[in-house]
Amino acid sequence: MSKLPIIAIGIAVLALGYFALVSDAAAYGGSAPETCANCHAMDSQYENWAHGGHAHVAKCTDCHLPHDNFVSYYMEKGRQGAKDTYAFVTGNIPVAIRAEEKTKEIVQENCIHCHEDTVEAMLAGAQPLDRYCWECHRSVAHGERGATGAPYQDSVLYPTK
Amino acid sequence: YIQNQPAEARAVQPLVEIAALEPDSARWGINYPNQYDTLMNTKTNNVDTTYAGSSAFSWLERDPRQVILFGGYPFSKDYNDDRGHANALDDVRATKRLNLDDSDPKHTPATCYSCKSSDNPGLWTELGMEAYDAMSFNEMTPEINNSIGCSNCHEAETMRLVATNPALIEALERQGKDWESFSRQEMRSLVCANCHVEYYFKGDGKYLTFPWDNGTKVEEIIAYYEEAGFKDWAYPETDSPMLKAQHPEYEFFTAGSTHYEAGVSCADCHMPYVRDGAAKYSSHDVHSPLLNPEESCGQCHTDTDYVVDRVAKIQQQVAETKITAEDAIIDAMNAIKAAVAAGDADPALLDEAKKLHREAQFMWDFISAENSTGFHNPEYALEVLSNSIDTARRAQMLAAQSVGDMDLLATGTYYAEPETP
Amino acid sequence: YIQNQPAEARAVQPLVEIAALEPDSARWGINYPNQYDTLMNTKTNNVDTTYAGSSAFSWLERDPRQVILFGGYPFSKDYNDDRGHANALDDVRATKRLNLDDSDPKHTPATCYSCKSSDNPGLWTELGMEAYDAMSFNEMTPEINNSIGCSNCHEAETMRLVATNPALIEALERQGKDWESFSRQEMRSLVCANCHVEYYFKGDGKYLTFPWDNGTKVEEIIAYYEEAGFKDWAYPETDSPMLKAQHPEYEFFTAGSTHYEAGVSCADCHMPYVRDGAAKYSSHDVHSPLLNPEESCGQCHTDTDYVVDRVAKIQQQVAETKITAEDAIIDAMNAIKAAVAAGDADPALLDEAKKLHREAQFMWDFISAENSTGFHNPEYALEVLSNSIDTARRAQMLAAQSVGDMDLLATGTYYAEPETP
Ligand code: HEC
Ligand code: HEC
Ligand code: HEC
Ligand code: HEC
Ligand code: HEC
Ligand code: HEC
Ligand code: HEC
Ligand code: HEC
Ligand code: HEC
Ligand code: HEC
Ligand code: HEC
Ligand code: HEC
Ligand code: HEC
Ligand code: HEC
Ligand SMILES: [Ca+2]
Ligand SMILES: [Ca+2]
Repeated sequence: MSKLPIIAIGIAVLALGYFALVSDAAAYGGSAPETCANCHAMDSQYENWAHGGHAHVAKCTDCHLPHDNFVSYYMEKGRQGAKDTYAFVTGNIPVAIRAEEKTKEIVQENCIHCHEDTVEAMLAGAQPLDRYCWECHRSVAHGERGATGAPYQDSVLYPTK
Repeated sequence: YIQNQPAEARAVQPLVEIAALEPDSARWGINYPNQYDTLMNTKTNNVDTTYAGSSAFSWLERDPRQVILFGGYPFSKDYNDDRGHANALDDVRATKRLNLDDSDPKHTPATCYSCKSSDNPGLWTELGMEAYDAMSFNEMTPEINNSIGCSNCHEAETMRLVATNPALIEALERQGKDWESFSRQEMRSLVCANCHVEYYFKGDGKYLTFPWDNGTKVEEIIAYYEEAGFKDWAYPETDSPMLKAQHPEYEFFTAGSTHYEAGVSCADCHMPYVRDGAAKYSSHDVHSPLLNPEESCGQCHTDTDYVVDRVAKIQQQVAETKITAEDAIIDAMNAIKAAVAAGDADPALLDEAKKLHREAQFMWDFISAENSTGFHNPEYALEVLSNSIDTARRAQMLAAQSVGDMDLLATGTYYAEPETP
Repeated sequence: YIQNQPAEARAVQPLVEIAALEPDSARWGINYPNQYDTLMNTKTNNVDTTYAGSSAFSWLERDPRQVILFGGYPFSKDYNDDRGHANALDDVRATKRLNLDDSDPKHTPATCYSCKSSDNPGLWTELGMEAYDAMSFNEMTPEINNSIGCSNCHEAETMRLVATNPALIEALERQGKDWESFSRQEMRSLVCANCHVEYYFKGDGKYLTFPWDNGTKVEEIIAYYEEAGFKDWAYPETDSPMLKAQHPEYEFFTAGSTHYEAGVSCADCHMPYVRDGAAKYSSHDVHSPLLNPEESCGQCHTDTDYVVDRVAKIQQQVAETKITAEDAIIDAMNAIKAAVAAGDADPALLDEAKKLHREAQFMWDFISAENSTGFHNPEYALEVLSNSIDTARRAQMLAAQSVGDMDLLATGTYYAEPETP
């Protein structure tokens, strides 16, 4: 009874170590956007971000991870990383990847964090702001039509005339 | 990661305290100069777009069919395009639709001021809307000194958006709705519904009423008027019980339009954020978004040329279909006139023809009086116009049947298509 | 896996060489198994949507008005919804619209195979389309062994998209257009125009022709047929020179629709990219996007529930307006029948009535035979239906005038509204 958790932890540590070794895990602790793009599942988000207005000012982690303190940053990074990795390894990749509610809330916090000056009048309303910034700013994050499932060259609409 | 500044440093400090229901926008403007200045711009705006814009051009000149369609009603005398909010008071006082002879039982009531002035919220609180509406326009004139302003949309203490028109509050109540429970995004359209809605004057007290008890779709409003036995006027020579539709922007936009279903509000397009230095605020210079599509549509649609072209295309389709409906209604009206003149019409058939004329014209007018030439809800505009056309033609056929006269089936093209600048 | 793979490893190496115009898709499938497998799925698809989907349900049962509207024409006997591409050959052979009696001058020509088989590009090159179309359906049958396949859309050597149907190439040429100059995105719609277009059989040689010389809008096509003096059939009892519209998806979609103007192609919605492990490829399982909106619409719209709801709303508006038009056309048709039966009609008025009946019905059919129930171009659908309604009512009135009989002005509601599953 008392040894079971220790064995389990031991196995987990070993498995993780091996996993870390084969997967170049150190990179996943950092914040380089290229790391996210390692997963072809993230290709289109990466490409659309790279062509978007924020590429030179905000990395994936600037928007997608909380920045209120060190602990919540890494807690969330771990949670998301585990979720993404699990989905990827099991091949359980949804047809169209969509941000969860939680993800959206984190991102919204980050938009406001950087743009607080600009949006103070919006936030000062007597009623709470009940919409996401990108309901209007549809192109800021991931290209012309927001995030898309298509490869970049096919998601930017070709001129017809 | 770019560091931001502490929020406290930037919070806006009100300079003066604004009394509840303060009618003078200039006082509010001390605290909120950007909003005030942009509201004042609506005074001098004068640029036109293809189908609308800010000058007071005459609809009766542009499309003389409307003189026929509104025959016998003040709208056949004077009917102009709307201008910016700061002109509302001047324009209501100047229109030839007013009847300022208080000895005439049909004189214009004070109710006509309801949507034109920031004095109203105070007056309604003081007098109650019943007493307000029982007065004549003339009697009310001295009380009204300001055009539309802050108090029509905002609560002074909190600056939140509020329903200020009792007719709106009551219409919502009758539908079992409480505007206080509306979200902020919903309020960004609901404040416009204080005024940009279909209304009528109920009973002898000319009590301002929105005909929404059955719902806000066109057929639900027609059913409401039918049950209430209401008519705006009787068409001369035929005595058809006519209805006039007036600026049903809110009803039309919320009838399942693309943008409404996507969560877009009136303010998103007509009061886009603009910048003053770093901070952005809502432009209170409300006018056609086609005059500033980059600001208005641009944040949601990066290709503004594309969306502006779409508006042009949709408006052209709606404008042309409107003319098809107008010709059909005039045909019907002529047939009914001839049937009445004949003197020996079958009364059941003739009454049915008049009823269909009333309905066909209200359906057309719902789209015509709505100020976006269909853009606020393109599919609905065209669906309603199709029904209007079919109904008008059926009215014409019934009129012919009522007297057995084939000549009543004549069809015409009245005037050339309106020219657009 | 997690480690990124070198890009070269993803490039496809052709395994076999494919002969030019190879009719057998299975051979192409050796090189491109994903595309082949998904094309084969179209064989067994059977799920329906509210207004369409992949089963061959009968339109005549769903909306019996169409039995009346197509009276005297094979479409009144057998008219089903379309199925997936792999069934094209089975379905054309099974339809009761065929007349396989080669001794009858009205027997079905080989032309009916034109859009059903990947054998055609080879046969057209070999025989020429004139000789092909001069044969009877029966005579051609032994030559045709494959349903729609790779050679209908691709050039084997380069895999690029190509116009394969000579009728398309010639119609574009007459408009002064050369498909070879089209961009890739344009080709992603143009390949569908090999088949999803309005067509007719020109002259005794039954030469497959697209009526696009005046343009591809509905009124331009009507004008073309008028100039050509063409009719598909004569309506029984009235002898009206009728036209049948057939799947004008390409014309309708490109008539200034929101999506077309935004640069969206047929393949964007009907052949979305799907994932197979690391590879993304175009799904060749072409069917209603409402069966896989996440894949199809989700490429561009993040809120798929919203867009699917919009489709439902638009289709309902169009379906209801279609019924209004159908009732009006049947009223007109009944009036014309009665006028003809009377025997003493004014010929000029009666002919004009027939002409308007022809036009009203073609306008309605253009929207009805188009397979998206209006979604491909909602405003245009409703604009055309409005005109159809007005035209049908004017036809009815003229018919009544031609014999001076008021009874011909009767209006009816034929059958209940069609039920949708
Ligand atoms: C400027 C802020 C910002 C940056 C930088 C950013 N994102 Fe996003 N991301 C967003 C927003 C906003 C959404 C939500 C979009 C929506 O809900 O429509 C989102 C959504 C997503 C989604 C879900 C797809 C979807 O449409 O909901 C993924 C996956 C994603 N981002 C990955 C990335 C990756 C990988 C990077 C770096 C290459 C990145 N993001 C950089 C703001 C950002
Ligand atoms: C191991 C491969 C892999 C890596 C590396 C990866 N992702 Fe993902 N990601 C996925 C998969 C698979 C999904 C789909 C999971 C789902 O939605 O259920 C996903 C989903 C997402 C989502 C949408 C779901 C949600 O949680 O809201 C976001 C946002 C996202 N990833 C951001 C990122 C960012 C930012 C990075 C880099 C820091 C990153 N991803 C790195 C594979 C990966
Ligand atoms: C890491 C800080 C940071 C975050 C997080 C961030 N931004 Fe920005 N954003 C900037 C900076 C810096 C600029 C100015 C860029 C420039 O001038 O090129 C900018 C520019 C913009 C602009 C104007 C340029 C454009 O692309 O239209 C908008 C709008 C905007 N941001 C909205 C957003 C929204 C919405 C979010 C959240 C989804 C967000 N930002 C998240 C730092 C950030
Ligand atoms: C998606 C953007 C959008 C929304 C939302 C919207 N409008 Fe409009 N509105 C327009 C456009 C575009 C026009 C056409 C202007 C023209 O023809 O010049 C217009 C025209 C108008 C006009 C006539 C303007 C003139 O120049 O005379 C009025 C009044 C109006 N809208 C009020 C409203 C109200 C009230 C609401 C909400 C119930 C609303 N609008 C919602 C875009 C919008
Ligand atoms: C207190 C009543 C009232 C309220 C509230 C109101 N309006 Fe108006 N609006 C009017 C009147 C009256 C006019 C016409 C004034 C004139 O022609 O002199 C008008 C005119 C307009 C015009 C035409 C301007 C032009 O230049 O042609 C637009 C656009 C408009 N309103 C949009 C809105 C929107 C959007 C809202 C809500 C954010 C709103 N209105 C709220 C009463 C109101
Ligand atoms: C429920 C609110 C409401 C009431 C009540 C109302 N109006 Fe208006 N009025 C508006 C709005 C909104 C507009 C701008 C939209 C338009 O012109 O269609 C307007 C525009 C006008 C205009 C300028 C455009 C034109 O038609 O020439 C005049 C003049 C006018 N109203 C007069 C009157 C008169 C007279 C009455 C009383 C019979 C009246 N109004 C009652 C809301 C109202
Ligand atoms: C026609 C209706 C209307 C009138 C009149 C009006 N406002 Fe507003 N106002 C709005 C709307 C809608 C918003 C957006 C509120 C939101 O997003 O919650 C707004 C927002 C504001 C805000 C919040 C900051 C911003 O710019 O978004 C201030 C402050 C404000 N108005 C002040 C005023 C003042 C001062 C006046 C008179 C000079 C005035 N308003 C007149 C409709 C109106
Ligand atoms: C109702 C639509 C709407 C919403 C919601 C919205 N914005 Fe904006 N925003 C705008 C418009 C319109 C502008 C353009 C102002 C200008 O440039 O004149 C703008 C401007 C900005 C800018 C300045 C861009 C520049 O060119 O410098 C930033 C930054 C920004 N918004 C951030 C945000 C953030 C963060 C949020 C969420 C808290 C947000 N916005 C929500 C409509 C919106
Ligand atoms: C707050 C965001 C927002 C604003 C502001 C906005 N739109 Fe839209 N618009 C949308 C959304 C969401 C859709 C639905 C399609 C989609 O999901 O992309 C849409 C759809 C459209 C369409 C396609 C619908 C059709 O019937 O063809 C047109 C055209 C359009 N918008 C024009 C405009 C114009 C013109 C303006 C400015 C007057 C405007 N929009 C302002 C968000 C917005
Ligand atoms: C913007 C997306 C979109 C585009 C672009 C598009 N379609 Fe469609 N198509 C649809 C939708 C949605 C339906 C309705 C399906 C339903 O009712 O189940 C449909 C229906 C159809 C159908 C009937 C499907 C069935 O289930 O029977 C055919 C055939 C078709 N489209 C062909 C085309 C052709 C050919 C083109 C190009 C000329 C085209 N489509 C362009 C979305 C699209
Ligand atoms: C070679 C002729 C041909 C070409 C090329 C062609 N189609 Fe078809 N298509 C047909 C025929 C024939 C049918 C009906 C088959 C049947 O009912 O058996 C059909 C059926 C369909 C259906 C209905 C499927 C269902 O399950 O109901 C859709 C959707 C469709 N086509 C879309 C397209 C699109 C999109 C393209 C271009 C990318 C295209 N087609 C190219 C001939 C063609
Ligand atoms: C220009 C190309 C073309 C020609 C020529 C053509 N078809 Fe089709 N056919 C199609 C397309 C595309 C569809 C799928 C769309 C639809 O059913 O509306 C189809 C569908 C069909 C279907 C299945 C649906 C139904 O209507 O029951 C049958 C059967 C059919 N065609 C028979 C024929 C016959 C018989 C002829 C000759 C009179 C013919 N086709 C000529 C393109 C063509
Ligand atoms: C109905 C028309 C049609 C038919 C039939 C068809 N294709 Fe395609 N195919 C397309 C279109 C459209 C594309 C997208 C081309 C582009 O984006 O440039 C495509 C793309 C492809 C591609 C490029 C990679 C990709 O998936 O986007 C390959 C390989 C391919 N098809 C193979 C085949 C094979 C093999 C067959 C027969 C089994 C076939 N096609 C039948 C229309 C068709
Ligand atoms: C390749 C990109 C793309 C694809 C795929 C796509 N759309 Fe769109 N859609 C657009 C664009 C661009 C607009 C124009 C409005 C805008 O700019 O947001 C639009 C507008 C719309 C609108 C508003 C127009 C209206 O008439 O109300 C609806 C609804 C819509 N799309 C539904 C769909 C559906 C359903 C599908 C899938 C069957 C689909 N779309 C596939 C790009 C696309
Ligand atoms: Ca105006
Ligand atoms: Ca089908």
